[in-house]
Amino acid sequence: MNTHEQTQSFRLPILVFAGLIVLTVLTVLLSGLDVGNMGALLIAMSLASIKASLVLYYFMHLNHEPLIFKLFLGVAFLTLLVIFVLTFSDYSFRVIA
Amino acid sequence: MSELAHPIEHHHDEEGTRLGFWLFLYTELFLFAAFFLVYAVYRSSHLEDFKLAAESLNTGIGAVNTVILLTSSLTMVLSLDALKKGAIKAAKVLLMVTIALGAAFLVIKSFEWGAKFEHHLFLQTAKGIAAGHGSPLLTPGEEMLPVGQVLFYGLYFIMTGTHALHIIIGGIWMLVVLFWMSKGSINQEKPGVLERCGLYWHLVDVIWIFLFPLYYLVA
Amino acid sequence: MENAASQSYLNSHTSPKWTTGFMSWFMSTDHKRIGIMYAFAMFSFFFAAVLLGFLMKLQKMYPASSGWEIIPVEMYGSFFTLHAIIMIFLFIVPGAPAVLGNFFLPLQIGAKDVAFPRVNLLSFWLYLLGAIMAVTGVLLGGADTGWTFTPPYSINTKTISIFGIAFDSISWMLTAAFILGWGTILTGINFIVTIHRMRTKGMGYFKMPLFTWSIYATSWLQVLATPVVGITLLMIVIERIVPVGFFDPAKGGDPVLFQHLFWIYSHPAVYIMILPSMGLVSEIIPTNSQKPIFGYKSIAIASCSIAGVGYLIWAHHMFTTGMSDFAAILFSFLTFFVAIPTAIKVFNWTATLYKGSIALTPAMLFALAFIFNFSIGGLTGMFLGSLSTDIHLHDTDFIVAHFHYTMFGGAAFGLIGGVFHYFSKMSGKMYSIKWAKIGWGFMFIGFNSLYFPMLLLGYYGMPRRYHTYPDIPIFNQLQMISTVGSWILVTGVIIVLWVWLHGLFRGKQTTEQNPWNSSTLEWQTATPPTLFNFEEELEITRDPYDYEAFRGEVKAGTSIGADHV
Amino acid sequence: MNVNYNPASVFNQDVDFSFYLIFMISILCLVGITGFMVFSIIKYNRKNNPKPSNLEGHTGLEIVWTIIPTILVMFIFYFGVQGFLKMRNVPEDAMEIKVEAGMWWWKFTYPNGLEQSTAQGMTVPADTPIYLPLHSVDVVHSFYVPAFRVKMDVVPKPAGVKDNYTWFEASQIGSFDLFCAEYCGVNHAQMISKVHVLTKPDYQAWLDQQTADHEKLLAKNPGKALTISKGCIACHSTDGTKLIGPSFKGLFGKTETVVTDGVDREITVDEAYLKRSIMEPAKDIVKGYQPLMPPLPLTAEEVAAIIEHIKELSE
Ligand code: HEA
Ligand code: HEA
Ligand code: HEC
Ligand code: CUA
Ligand SMILES: [Cu+2]
Repeated sequence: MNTHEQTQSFRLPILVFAGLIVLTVLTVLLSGLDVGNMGALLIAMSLASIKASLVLYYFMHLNHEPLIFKLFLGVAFLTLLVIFVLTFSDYSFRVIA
Repeated sequence: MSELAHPIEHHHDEEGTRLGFWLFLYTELFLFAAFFLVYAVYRSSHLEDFKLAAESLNTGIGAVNTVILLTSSLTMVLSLDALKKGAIKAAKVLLMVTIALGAAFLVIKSFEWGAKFEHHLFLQTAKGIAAGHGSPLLTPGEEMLPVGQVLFYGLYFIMTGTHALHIIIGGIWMLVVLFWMSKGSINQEKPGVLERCGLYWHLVDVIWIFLFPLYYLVA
Repeated sequence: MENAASQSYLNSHTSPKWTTGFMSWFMSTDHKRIGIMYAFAMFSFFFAAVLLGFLMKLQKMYPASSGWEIIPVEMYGSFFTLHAIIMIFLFIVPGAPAVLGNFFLPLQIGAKDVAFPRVNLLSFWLYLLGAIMAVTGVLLGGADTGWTFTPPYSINTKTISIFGIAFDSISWMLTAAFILGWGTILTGINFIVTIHRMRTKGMGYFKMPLFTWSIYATSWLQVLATPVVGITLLMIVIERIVPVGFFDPAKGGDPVLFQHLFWIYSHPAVYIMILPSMGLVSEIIPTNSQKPIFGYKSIAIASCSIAGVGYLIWAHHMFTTGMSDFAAILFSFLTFFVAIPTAIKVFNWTATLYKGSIALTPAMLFALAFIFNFSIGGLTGMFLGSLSTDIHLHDTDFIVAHFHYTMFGGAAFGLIGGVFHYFSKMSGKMYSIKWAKIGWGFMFIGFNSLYFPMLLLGYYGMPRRYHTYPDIPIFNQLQMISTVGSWILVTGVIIVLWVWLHGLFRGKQTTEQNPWNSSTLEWQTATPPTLFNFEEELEITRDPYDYEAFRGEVKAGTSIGADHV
Repeated sequence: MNVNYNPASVFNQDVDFSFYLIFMISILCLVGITGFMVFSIIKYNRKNNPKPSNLEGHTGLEIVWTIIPTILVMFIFYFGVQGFLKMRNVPEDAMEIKVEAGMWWWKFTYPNGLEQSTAQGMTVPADTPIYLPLHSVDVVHSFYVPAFRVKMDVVPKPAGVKDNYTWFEASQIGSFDLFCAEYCGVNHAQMISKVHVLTKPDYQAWLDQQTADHEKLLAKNPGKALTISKGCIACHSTDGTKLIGPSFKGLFGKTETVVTDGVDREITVDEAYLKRSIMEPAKDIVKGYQPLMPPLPLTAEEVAAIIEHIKELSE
């Protein structure tokens, strides 16, 4: 491994880390905005998803893994999505009181 | 009869092991997903109570803990990196820092929990509800919490509790890895265990990334 | 001296040095030994549950007014709960993957073992621990919640105290189910990685045998569904201990939410039960017809799409719980889509028979019975998926018949067929074919006369989980037929059990590699297989069910590059 | 006599049509598959046909048996939804009878306030839509009348959440079984009652009669009236037979063993004890019985009246 690669491999995690901190600060700041319930939830969850993707992709080295790892991740997330959406097909349409 | 080394142990398949470990991580993820689903459903039906209850949580503490966990993830990455480059010493120091950060997270968490316990926000309240208004567990004059808030605190304690449990498991695992690194069975050629330990640690981090806004921010 | 690795797996082993006899099995990481251990453990529990089922049927022979009481009314709830917990969590869910999957999956893809042999052993230990907990839980007071653990009943119901200490047997059994879940999850992970990483040279995905395909689909369900139910059951335990109110309406919770979480797992679980058996049938039918399976690719893809669609339809168990009408209609709609890949499979199996050269071996008889019973089971599923009819049939004996047709007439018949198919390969012994066929006859007739009347009973309105029933003539008549059917069935089961035990201990020793002339890879190894399965690297060049090529190889004395032992 | 499954409500037509549609499709598929299997076993038996073909599939055929089932199931789906929507949409002019369920009793409250329970069953006029809000006081039960093709779970709800409901319109005169269809504990199978369908005039006469009787009884013997309307008699007999709870006959003045907080103690049944047993049933559990009695909403006067009645029965 040459020295160039070595510095690279230190720089990237630190950059990603900086990004994560910035996003955390952003999450806290934006939570003060008055955008209604769904808006706040949407902002918070999108920021969290970006952060999670950063961790998955760089810290957990998905960027170096073969395609199959990404496919598995896709299957898992799709399933999660299905569980949430279908459960809410009940709860969003309940007649309350 | 004769005893034989297992053929699989001869040609170890590092990538396959990692693949399997990722699958294991998904099961952890789904474990939490069930909690998140319960959270989502009750939040949607008790929005006001959830917001009120969330306000009682200290955003500052949550944010500090988030930063601590993110930092520990970074040191974990760097530790693995160091190990792969043969810098065992650096790897060990970085791993120790990671463990220390995990411990710090738990200490802060326990203070937060302690404060909530004192305010009768968890079991006491729930027990009060179970036993009716005259419950001896409630201090005189204490008001009953609305059910939405009870649900919020119940979920808060169980979810952060499960998360803390994962931190503890991760911490113990890191200590074991540290020990093996000293003994030399985890080294530049065989970084697999540290790598998987790191994956686990990052997953715990990912889960916290979602817990944080859901409990501390969306108020 | 002969190399230890080329001896039968029954003689040489991979366990630690000091182990002999029982311990050399209990500590073994050999996938074949683990498979056999699962088989013994599972059947011990299974026969206990059969007895419970038999007694429940006996109980229902006469209506309440007759005073007939075989099972005391306080115990009936524990009976069907234990019956179902054993049958589902200890028998049919881990069943096919853990026994035959463990044994034959590596053989079918030409691997030396599964990817993580030690994790495999851990799965078995977890299974045993969970199983022992589940069974002791009953001796320590039992649970009468049904296997569906519906709250708030499961949260509020009291349990007995032993020696003055209140023993919460319900939490105990829920924890058992949680532990069993982890055993299953680890097996699933193991198989997925094995299939992805350890196929022998030349074995592309579409050269894998269909049993392997179905185990693959099953494993995904195990990995992605089981954790959800695990944590859900733990939530009930938590709620029994500290009153947090996840699912208890008195504390603000919604009991229906529990049902969502429970069925998110438990519906996919029914495909965990059936897919491996479908895989076995896909092996048995081409073998005994000596021709390629009809539409190999669509069967393989159907396995995966059943698993996929199976994930989208859980709330069809909840049409009467008062969930939103929108959800009810949506889930009903999605439910029907699982029928289509299943239909493809059923039609393809039947079409495989066309112009075959059919031998009615015991395995083949069970496979054909599988198709018949499972079709009834699946078609009755259509009545349940359809909204208006489900409202009437929900929680009646119709459901009970539906799932016995699928789980027992389908999954268990397929499994029994599989055991007959692979018996000699696993044990090196041959059983009595004649008695196996007689056993099959009793089972097939007994099964149908036991459960068909229950379909009618359900249609006439007989609710399930009833200890007894009011004096309605049609109920009594049908229950009577059904009970008598259970006697015929049990006779059949006893014969089959006898055939197996007799085969195992008194059966003719055999080293015949391929008694049924099957074209797939697991038959190209010694009988019983050697420790590391295959002596040399294999290379696969043809499709798994290409019988013409296979016959050529047999003539030429080579088969699939595997050396003859 | 009306057997419990004879068609007797306006839902039967839709449900039974769906049922027969699916039944016909199923029979067709099953006969086809089985027939083909039997045919092949005979025709292509190894003796008759030692040389198998190497047929690997036929795309056209496979497409056919993908598309045909798809079409068939969509029909099944469609008719299922039709029947379902009818069950979910209550007619505007429906008469409301409140249904309450507990372990293991039913209680029916009529529009005029008359209350009746398991033993009397529910009485309704024919050809009139009946709207049934379903309230549970403890666990999940299920309201099931097979003859009407009606079923809906009676789910306990958190405070403030709407209860489940269902409705039906009986089209036949007679008595029909009402079952609890969701497992709810030991006596789940005894949670059985009846739905009596009368003609409209008969119903009116019945209702007037019952209300008058109840009022008369209430005036003459309020305790007895209450044990009937509040559902006590579902679990307590007045003739000495042991049901879910101990009989009221000879209860007053009796000496018996009760378990309080896990400790056995001898007591003599007096007024104070009875009051406690009724208001806080979980406190003292009579030895030999399960702690199953629910706390029932009774006023102090009502309790006093019931105690009077229990005394009477012990004379
Ligand atoms: C091995 C287990 C197994 C399998 C494979 C299935 C398969 C199916 N099941 Fe079943 N089911 C259970 C086990 C299983 N089930 C259990 C245990 C319960 C009860 C749990 C409890 O409450 O305790 C249950 C309950 C259950 C319900 C809930 C009923 C209720 O409680 O109200 C429903 C409702 O939709 C349902 C539907 C189906 C459907 C649509 C299929 C489909 O997958 C079937 C597909 C198959 C076919 C359709 C037949 C083959 C195809 C043809 C012959 C081609 C022609 C077909 C057509 C043209 C339609 N099942
Ligand atoms: C795999 C699942 C399975 C199997 C095989 C059985 C087998 C039997 N079942 Fe059970 N049953 C359930 C799963 C199963 N059951 C479930 C999930 C419930 C629901 C409980 C609830 O409501 O919560 C239930 C409920 C149930 C009830 C309803 C209780 C009620 O609602 O009141 C009854 C009533 O008679 C009954 C009877 C029987 C009988 C007589 C048998 C048998 O005794 C018949 C004899 C058995 C055999 C003949 C088996 C032969 C099989 C082999 C030998 C296997 C070989 C395997 C390998 C080679 C690996 N069962
Ligand atoms: C679900 C069944 C159920 C209903 C309904 C019910 N009870 Fe009970 N009752 C019980 C059981 C079981 C016991 C015995 C256990 C106990 O003491 O709690 C009992 C005990 C009692 C006792 C004490 C008897 C003794 O021998 O000491 C009294 C008095 C009583 N019930 C009155 C009533 C009255 C009045 C009502 C109606 C307003 C009523 N019960 C409704 C089940 C019921
Ligand atoms: Cu009430 Cu069953
Ligand atoms: Cu299902």
